[in-house]
Amino acid sequence: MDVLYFAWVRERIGLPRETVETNAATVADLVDELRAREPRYAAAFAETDALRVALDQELSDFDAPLSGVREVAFFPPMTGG
Amino acid sequence: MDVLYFAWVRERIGLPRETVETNAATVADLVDELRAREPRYAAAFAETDALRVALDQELSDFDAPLSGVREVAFFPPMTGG
Amino acid sequence: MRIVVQQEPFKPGAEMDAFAEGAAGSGAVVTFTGIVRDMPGGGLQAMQIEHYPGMTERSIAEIAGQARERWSLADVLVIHRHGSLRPGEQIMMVATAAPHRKDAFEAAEFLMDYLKSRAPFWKKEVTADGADWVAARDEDEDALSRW
Amino acid sequence: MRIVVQQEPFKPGAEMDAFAEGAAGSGAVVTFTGIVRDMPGGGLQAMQIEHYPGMTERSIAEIAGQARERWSLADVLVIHRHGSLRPGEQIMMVATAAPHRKDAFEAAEFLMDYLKSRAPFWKKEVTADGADWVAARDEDEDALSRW
Repeated sequence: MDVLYFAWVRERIGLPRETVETNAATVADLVDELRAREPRYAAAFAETDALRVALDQELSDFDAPLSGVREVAFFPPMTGG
Repeated sequence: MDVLYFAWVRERIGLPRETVETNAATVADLVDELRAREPRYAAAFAETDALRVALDQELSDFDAPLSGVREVAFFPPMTGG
Repeated sequence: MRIVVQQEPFKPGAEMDAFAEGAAGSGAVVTFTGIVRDMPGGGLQAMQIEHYPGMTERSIAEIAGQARERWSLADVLVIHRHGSLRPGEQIMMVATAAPHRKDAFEAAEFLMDYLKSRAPFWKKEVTADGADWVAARDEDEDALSRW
Repeated sequence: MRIVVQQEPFKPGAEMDAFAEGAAGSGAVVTFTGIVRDMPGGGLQAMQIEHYPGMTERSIAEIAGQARERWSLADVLVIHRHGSLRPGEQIMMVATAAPHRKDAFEAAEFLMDYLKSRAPFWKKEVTADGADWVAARDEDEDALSRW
């Protein structure tokens, strides 16, 4: 599964994307796995309230199942316009 | 006093402006005087609900006093923009 | 603040660029451009716009002044034409510049609502069958009640 | 409908003229242009805009599609830049064309509210003291509730 990071999530983790092997059932499970990896992940995912997630380029939420999903992206609230 | 007419009021009366000698106290009194003149005035002022009046280039109403007023204009509701 | 009442055509894009340039540092620029629409089914030969010289400029200045009191605006532009216009020609344009988009949008809508019903312009549609004054719409009068 | 996501500058006036030309017969054209504002007191060196290629275009197309379902629109244009911008440069532009002004205004505001909070763009302000990500404003999130 491709996992993408944007804005300060990307900066804290130190990379824009990576391929992750996971059996996580939901986004929240994936976040728990990532948090457990290294302090920089724990720092990036410290407050999931401050984060948004997109599954295959559609905004989703942390309870969403990951089955069939190919691309997960984590980022802070958008500030476009 | 200068009296101005716009849009279909001007067309019904047949002129864009004229000087009127009057002692009318209010706009309504002036309208009564004009109506009494000729059928074309009576036609233009048949329904004052469908008319607007400006005194010295400020929107006003038919009850307004005319003392000190130099320019009275009658016209239908505006359709700018 | 710039208020223009003229018979001549104007160039909306060029006006917008000049306006935005003058309001540099504003963050948000909103424009509204009104264009002569053909009638349903076609056949509009001209849209004739009559106005009340003197009162027109004065009432637009007053409306624009109210907008500047009510919203935080860097600048306001109003251009309104009169005379005989063909379908597809620009009738008028409003532009607002503000630090924030909400002010720019609301002020532009306010200006349009007032220009529609309070500035002394009257439109007449000319077709092969004759000419008719455009009737004021209750909807336009009602739009004022929100401000 | 035209959606452009690019790093290059664009010319708002020329874009507006081309858009209005293409939507001839519409009656009402509304544009919003967002410009990089300097910070209060000055000192902004650059505004860096990051985005999520692919999702950006897709989410804007979806937002624009929703606007077209909801309002009677002749056309919609959205241009949004990314990369490093200086104060005074255009960030983005939205244009709507409609038979009536209410539709054009509401659709433009709706598009802006969604672009602010739902299209995947993130802004970072660069000053002599360093760089900070712009925080999302509650106000922008709240603006969505009216639609």
